[in-house]
Amino acid sequence: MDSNNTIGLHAAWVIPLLSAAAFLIIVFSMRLVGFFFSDRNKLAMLAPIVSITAILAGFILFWLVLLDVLNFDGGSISMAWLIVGPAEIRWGIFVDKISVAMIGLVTFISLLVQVYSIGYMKGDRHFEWYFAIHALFATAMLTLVLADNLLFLYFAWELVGLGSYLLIGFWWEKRSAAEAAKKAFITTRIGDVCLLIGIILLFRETGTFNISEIFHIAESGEINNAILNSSVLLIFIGAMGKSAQFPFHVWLPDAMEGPTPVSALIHAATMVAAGVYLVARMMPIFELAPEIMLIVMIIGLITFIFAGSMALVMNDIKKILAYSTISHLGLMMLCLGTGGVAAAIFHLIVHGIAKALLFLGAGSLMHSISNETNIWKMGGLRHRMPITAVTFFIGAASLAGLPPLAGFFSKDELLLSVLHDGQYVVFAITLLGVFLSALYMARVAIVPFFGSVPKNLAQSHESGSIIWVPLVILATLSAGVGFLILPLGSTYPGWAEFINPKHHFEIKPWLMILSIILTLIALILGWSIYVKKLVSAKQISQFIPYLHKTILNKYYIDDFYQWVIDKCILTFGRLVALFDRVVINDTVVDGSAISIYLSALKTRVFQTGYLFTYGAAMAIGASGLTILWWVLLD
Amino acid sequence: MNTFNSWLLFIIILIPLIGAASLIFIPKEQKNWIQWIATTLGFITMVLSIYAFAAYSHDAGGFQFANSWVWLELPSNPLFGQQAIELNLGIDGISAPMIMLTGIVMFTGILASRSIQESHKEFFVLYFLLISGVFGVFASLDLFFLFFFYELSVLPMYLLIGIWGSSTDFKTFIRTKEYGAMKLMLYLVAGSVLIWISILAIFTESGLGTFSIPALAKVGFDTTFQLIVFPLVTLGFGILAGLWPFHTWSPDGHVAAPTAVSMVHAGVLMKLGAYGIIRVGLFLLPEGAEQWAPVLLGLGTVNVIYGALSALGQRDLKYVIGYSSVSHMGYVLMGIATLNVIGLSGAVLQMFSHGIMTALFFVVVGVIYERTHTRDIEVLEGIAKHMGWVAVLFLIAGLTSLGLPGLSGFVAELLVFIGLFQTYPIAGILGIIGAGITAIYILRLVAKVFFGKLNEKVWNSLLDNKFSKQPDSNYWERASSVVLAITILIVGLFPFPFMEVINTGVNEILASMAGSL
Amino acid sequence: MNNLTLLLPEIFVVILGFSILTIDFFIPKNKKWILPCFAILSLTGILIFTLVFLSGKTDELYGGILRIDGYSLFFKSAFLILGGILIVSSVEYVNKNLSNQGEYYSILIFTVLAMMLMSSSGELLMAYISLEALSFGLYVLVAFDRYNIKSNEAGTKYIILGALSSAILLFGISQIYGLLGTTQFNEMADILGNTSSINPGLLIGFLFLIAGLGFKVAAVPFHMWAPDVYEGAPTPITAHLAVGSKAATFALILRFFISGLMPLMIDLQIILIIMAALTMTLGNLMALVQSNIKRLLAYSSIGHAGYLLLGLSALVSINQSGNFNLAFISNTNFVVSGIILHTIAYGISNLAAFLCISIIYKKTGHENIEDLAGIGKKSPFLSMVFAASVFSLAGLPIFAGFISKFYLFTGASMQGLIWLVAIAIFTSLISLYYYLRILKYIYIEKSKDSQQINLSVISFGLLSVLFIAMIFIGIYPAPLMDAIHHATDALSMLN
Amino acid sequence: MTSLVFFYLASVIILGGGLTVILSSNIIYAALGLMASLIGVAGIFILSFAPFLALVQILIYGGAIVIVIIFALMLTKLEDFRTLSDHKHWPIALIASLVTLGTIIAAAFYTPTNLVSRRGVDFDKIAHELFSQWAIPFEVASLVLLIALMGGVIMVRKTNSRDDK
Amino acid sequence: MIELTHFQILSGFLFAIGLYGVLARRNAILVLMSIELMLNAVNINLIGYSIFMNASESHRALGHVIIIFVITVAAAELALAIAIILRLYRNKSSINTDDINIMKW
Repeated sequence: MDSNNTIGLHAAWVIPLLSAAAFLIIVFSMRLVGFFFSDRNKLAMLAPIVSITAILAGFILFWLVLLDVLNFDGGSISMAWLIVGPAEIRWGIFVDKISVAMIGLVTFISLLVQVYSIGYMKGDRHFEWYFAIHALFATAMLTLVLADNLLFLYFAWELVGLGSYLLIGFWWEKRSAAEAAKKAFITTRIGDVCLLIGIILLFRETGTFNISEIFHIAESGEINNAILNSSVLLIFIGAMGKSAQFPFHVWLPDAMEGPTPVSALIHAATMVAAGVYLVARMMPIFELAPEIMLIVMIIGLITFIFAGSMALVMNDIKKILAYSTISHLGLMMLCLGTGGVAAAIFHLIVHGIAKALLFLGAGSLMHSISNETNIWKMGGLRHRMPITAVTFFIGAASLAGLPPLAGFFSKDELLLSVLHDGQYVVFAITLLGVFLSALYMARVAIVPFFGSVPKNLAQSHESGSIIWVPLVILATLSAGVGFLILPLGSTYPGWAEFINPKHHFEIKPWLMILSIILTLIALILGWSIYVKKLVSAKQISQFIPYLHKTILNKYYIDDFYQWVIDKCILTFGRLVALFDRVVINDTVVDGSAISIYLSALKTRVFQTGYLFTYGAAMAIGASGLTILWWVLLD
Repeated sequence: MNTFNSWLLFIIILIPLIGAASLIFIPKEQKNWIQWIATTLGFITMVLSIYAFAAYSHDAGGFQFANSWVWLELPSNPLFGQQAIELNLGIDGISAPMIMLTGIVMFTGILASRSIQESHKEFFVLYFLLISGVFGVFASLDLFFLFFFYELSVLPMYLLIGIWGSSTDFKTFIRTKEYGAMKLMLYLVAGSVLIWISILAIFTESGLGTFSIPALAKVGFDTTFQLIVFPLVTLGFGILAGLWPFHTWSPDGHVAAPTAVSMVHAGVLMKLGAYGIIRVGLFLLPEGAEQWAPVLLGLGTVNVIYGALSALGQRDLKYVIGYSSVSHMGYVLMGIATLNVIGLSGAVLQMFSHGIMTALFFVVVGVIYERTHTRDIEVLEGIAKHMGWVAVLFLIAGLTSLGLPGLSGFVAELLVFIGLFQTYPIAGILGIIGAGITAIYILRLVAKVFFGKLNEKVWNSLLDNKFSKQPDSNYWERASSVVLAITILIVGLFPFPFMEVINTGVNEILASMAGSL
Repeated sequence: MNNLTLLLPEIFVVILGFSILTIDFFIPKNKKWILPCFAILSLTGILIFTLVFLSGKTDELYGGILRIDGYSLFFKSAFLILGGILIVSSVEYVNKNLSNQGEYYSILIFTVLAMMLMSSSGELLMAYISLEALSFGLYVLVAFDRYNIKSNEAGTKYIILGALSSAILLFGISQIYGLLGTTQFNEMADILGNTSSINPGLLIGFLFLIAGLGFKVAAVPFHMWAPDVYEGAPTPITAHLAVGSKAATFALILRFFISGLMPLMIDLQIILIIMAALTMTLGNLMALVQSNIKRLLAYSSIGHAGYLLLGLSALVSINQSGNFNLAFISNTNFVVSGIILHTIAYGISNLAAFLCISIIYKKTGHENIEDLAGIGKKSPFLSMVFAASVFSLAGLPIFAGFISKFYLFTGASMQGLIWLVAIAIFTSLISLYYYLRILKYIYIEKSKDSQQINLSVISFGLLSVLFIAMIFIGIYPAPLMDAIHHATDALSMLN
Repeated sequence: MTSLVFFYLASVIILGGGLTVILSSNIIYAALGLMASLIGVAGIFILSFAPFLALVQILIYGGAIVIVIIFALMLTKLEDFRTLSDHKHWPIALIASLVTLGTIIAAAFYTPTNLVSRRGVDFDKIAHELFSQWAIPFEVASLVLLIALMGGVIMVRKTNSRDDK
Repeated sequence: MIELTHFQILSGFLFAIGLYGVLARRNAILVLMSIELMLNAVNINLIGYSIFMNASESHRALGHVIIIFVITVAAAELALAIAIILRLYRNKSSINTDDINIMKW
């Protein structure tokens, strides 16, 4: 590729390195500061400054890369990391439109969240450490989107998981946070294991980890179909783990134990989208495995509906948002299952911005009302915290799909993509999901901000500027970014074509109207239930008590997992340990030692101490050996 | 410089011996002297061992720093004339990283041993003997001396564990240190019994009258002979490498041992077993290896899964690590069994990586045990609050153990998996699943022991008064564990220089195998 | 004409024995230390004289009754040194526990003489009578602790069974004499080499002879006296039994087998293999369950006798048939060197161990393993030497026992006895358990009192010498092996 | 032929004496049986043209050893002299001795020998051999006797030294 | 005619009788007496071989010489053994071999 030496390409690999440098600087300075200065707090601000500078520089470089991509169509650059016999593993980056878009999203949201965090995390015991992990996470996430080979991607994939683990467990002194971190890591790990198997399986067939080379080989049909299918499926399972798809979704709601900005960045906007990104990235080989595409679609659909239903009944604001995230990720997967890469990525970006906004807004809420998260204990806060309220509404409306906010466009694209694929049943169910999603968005936006203010929240007030400025920026974007779908001038032919030149921008007016109607019905329904109390939510739930209870208990999936882990795996582990101790060690190992010992005890009775025995042994020995010898010689 | 290079390995083996001998003459009251001498000699040895690795030229390949001295003339024999047992030293791409590993672990072990309570002198004397033996095994190119040094490294184990070790006593489960020491010692010598027999068989069968490994490699033994002797060799060395079902000495022994000994033992001595399988088994008996590889692979797989599951069911911190060693050594065995470049390189790198990682584990757990006098997972909770360093370093070791990219464990396990997939995909899948189970027990442990709310009352009752001012690790222990952690990171992020060397060695082994097949 | 001057070393030893007996009359009771000093100085002198006078001389006296060659020179010097060590290690024990010091030392010196004669005798009657001289000395020495009932019992058992064994041995000699017409080793080899088949009478002869010799080296099934006698005898004498009498008997057996029985070895091999296998298994097995340390070492030394028997059975290679050829005995020298090396290594280690036991016994008055508790703290040096000797006996490097075992087993496996070697190695694994048990008590168990054990200069010196010898042989056996090769060459030259 | 008669006679005496030794329950009878047996062996020596050996046999065994044994018996408990009994394991002893006997006798029959007719050895020759060829063993034998003597003295004598408590 | 076999059989029987005595008798002195029987069996064997042997006179004289040695050693052995047994008797008041088993196993 002649574009190998463009500035943008070099800028691209600098972006993650900046954050990596920031991570190292913070980690070492943490100890150095402690070493040289008795008062650590004076220099505490060093950490956010370093990390924000790095990510800001990254964000600026992003534009350079974008320009480059617009002009030269991207490219790749790599260096050897490991050469073992036939296997050559390289560290390399690959810049194309999808990755550039992701870089933009990641750097941008990271930047805002980090700025926000200065205010939100002020005074925390591990303030510097918080920013260090943020920098680490940014490094990993940026690497993930840039990686040009699967192994490198996996590398970053796992580091992202580490960042998530550390951030969820940031308040590790809380037992629930520790458990949640563990759960997140282990659940995603199951996916990762499959992902790694898939990657190695592909390597075995193609002899390379390089994504474009794999596509090349796969398209030439050199890979055995069964193996291709299974490795694609395994890769998808990896994506499911990271993107919290059913049945791996359980970790994400629990992950809300982390600080709220973390939830905004990692568990809404970026990391959880990695699965979607991975599937989108690998789409060429997914398309070679139509059966798997169907599975992707079905899983996406199930997740979309299930998570939506759970979001509808949760009471914890962060949990609602979490389930909503899962649900939307399901929607993206569903769309990918129909081949709609552009739409999925677009929704990814839109959802990322909006969800970050919502989480940060929720954080702002919680910050001012002493970390209360139950929406039913809030109310009427729109007057106390106007900026937060307005930005929150914008975010929620965007996700609900209210035109002309970004969510409307992206959802429209998604539905269009499903429709294109000719999956009418799926399309119908998706519409149900769209309805659900608008409904719970209405619920989460309405309940805390309308109604009367509870007494204990009387002191609540708007957060400081360092918190609301990011909200405003995000809200603006959330409102405006949808227009990217449209062709804007000659250099930008609209999103779909930008991502994939073969696609063209199109509009189906009836679909737009249909979705608008659905959304409006949902919003009105929400309005009437939660504000006007025309319809009692309780009555609805009593109408379907078992279903309600099931949904409230998260379909018992968490319990089932808990049971599997505690009762099955742990018990199995204990059994193996017991087997090891009792059978292998005590019986076989010690047993053989003891039997030797016992045989010695038995043998020694021959040593009677009587001369008679000794003499007899000698005499019988001498003549016995003689006879034996005689016999042997004949 | 050339003279220096040709004496380098000899010096590396000799310094610990000199240390052991000289420490005998220092009065035992001079604790500082003893510690400083031990530390200095350890440091010099480590530097030399790193130099040996760094100066190993992967372009030239082959056995470098080679030198030999006639040690004992054998009676002249009409069949093969005048022969002698020679002290034949040299390292190739496989032993070079092992030498460095020994150097690093040994030195960090000395740093971590500063807190030994009694009989410093005897401890370091025995420790140095152990070290000298380990270096000797890796540097020997002669079956006799390989065995000599192997036994030398086994020799001090009983006393090291028995005197300075610790017992496990939960009401339902008691393992005394004497038991652990005895079992470890008997097991290791049981391994050496098989090794001894196979060495004698190889020696006799070759009819050359020499123990020199390069000379014996050229012989090309009879297939039947290889089929009989290879399992003996593998079993013998495999016992040391924790081969299932002969692994039970490892958890019990490592739990009972004092920190430095656990480090060296789990970190280096277990590698010695795997190294032996490669050096003697693969190098001398390629056909046998070819035939028996599936069995070794099966056992290695069992090791991985079984070890991980057992670790899941443990209550004692050190037992978890002990079983995790069993599990991780399974990867080494699997890697060896692939008999291809990638898998074998992965196995060698895993040897290095696991050595460093498990040493780090043991340093950290040693600190915890010394401070709180318990290793019971049920009792410890939230100790990260007072032991920040310990928690972070344990986490690093744990993440290495579960194969997090960026840390050395990932590279090694990845290569093993890739190698496995080329020949035995099913085993590869099981291996990766094992890594998944590892994540479960490590994270469970971290969440349980380090995270969560610390109960101050329980903590104060546990904490040894000596450490009430500073419950976290002291500077020596920190230095020791940080050196290990940095090594893990370096290997994890920049494995290239390591792999170049390892590759050279592995290629030569495989080329010689291919040549004789 | 017989050059009787070649017997000067023996004559000097006899004179020394008598002079000690005589001097004993003239020194007062509190000056008895003069005796061992005199004995050691004289023995050293005799040793130097022997080395200078006999080196390089090869001759036979009375047509081969006694052979003066490198082999006998090696063992003569070894036994002179052993005699010195035994006397030194006896000094304190004798002073405290025994009366009749003059007789004690002179008998000890007479046994040294007997051992020297055994190693050089080339004829059965000479061998028998010197064996008896050794045995008689040991009978007396074992029972020397007259008021100790264990010593009495040990003496009684030893002499009765010894007499029985010498009756059996004599019957064997009578058969050999009668059927071969000679008792000279060389002539026997000639006759055996010429006769095609071997007859039952000779079988009895050789086996009864081997039984009698097997009694001395405590080979199964002629071993049963050993534990009891070792336990009951005064500790320095136990060392003598375990080292001196065993080494001397092996020296005799080696010469007998190589210069007399080589043609028969192919047939005899199977019996030796059985005995070796039984001996090493039983000895090491039974040692597992002992609580008396001397008894434990007795069984351990039975096990070691098994290893030496393994060497004997490997004098010719297996799977060969027909007459002598090159392959048949090509490794004999190797094996013989191995046997001698192992005898030496085992002897040194055992001497050190028994010396340690006798010092501990002197302080604590007990000989049970449990009473070793805490010695590691009470006397670091003593326990270090004890540990070293135990490791050496267990065959771990850097001590002498490792290289000697390795050498011996290598030789045996070169002769095709790899399966027997495998048994031997496995039994040495079993042996490790009880050796470690000793270490456990020395170092790990805590003692009730903290009374220090102070070593006398003599013990310290002797312990250091033995310790250094163990390590030196362990890491640089070449000089010793050189000497052994000379001895071995002398033996095979006669062949 | 006469010699054969004498041989059988001697054999009867020898074996009878031997059986008395091992079967008699009275120790004095046993001692006398031993004496008879030893004298019988002297008879065998005479039949073998070895009068010197016969003389030695009678002098040493008959004259010295049996007397020593009887003295020894006198020094020990007299009560159970008449109530000697064997081990309860005597069948094993019987088996052991029968096996040995069987081996020896079978060997005697199966062994081919290269024989000449019976002839003695000159007394002169024995003396010459003993003091020239076998001088050294003879000297060593004297050493054996010396050790036995010293041993006997040490074992039995009473000393005034400190260990006589 | 007297033949070698006669001597051998006589010797064998006496040896076996002596052996039985050594093993079966309980009185230590009787055991010693039985050993004397065994030694005499050896002597009978030796004299038998000596007079029938087809060899030079000096070789045949060797048989006689051995017998002299055997007699000497036997006497000395017996004396020493009795001394030791008497010492045991003084300490233990028994010469019964069944009582001599403080040390066993």
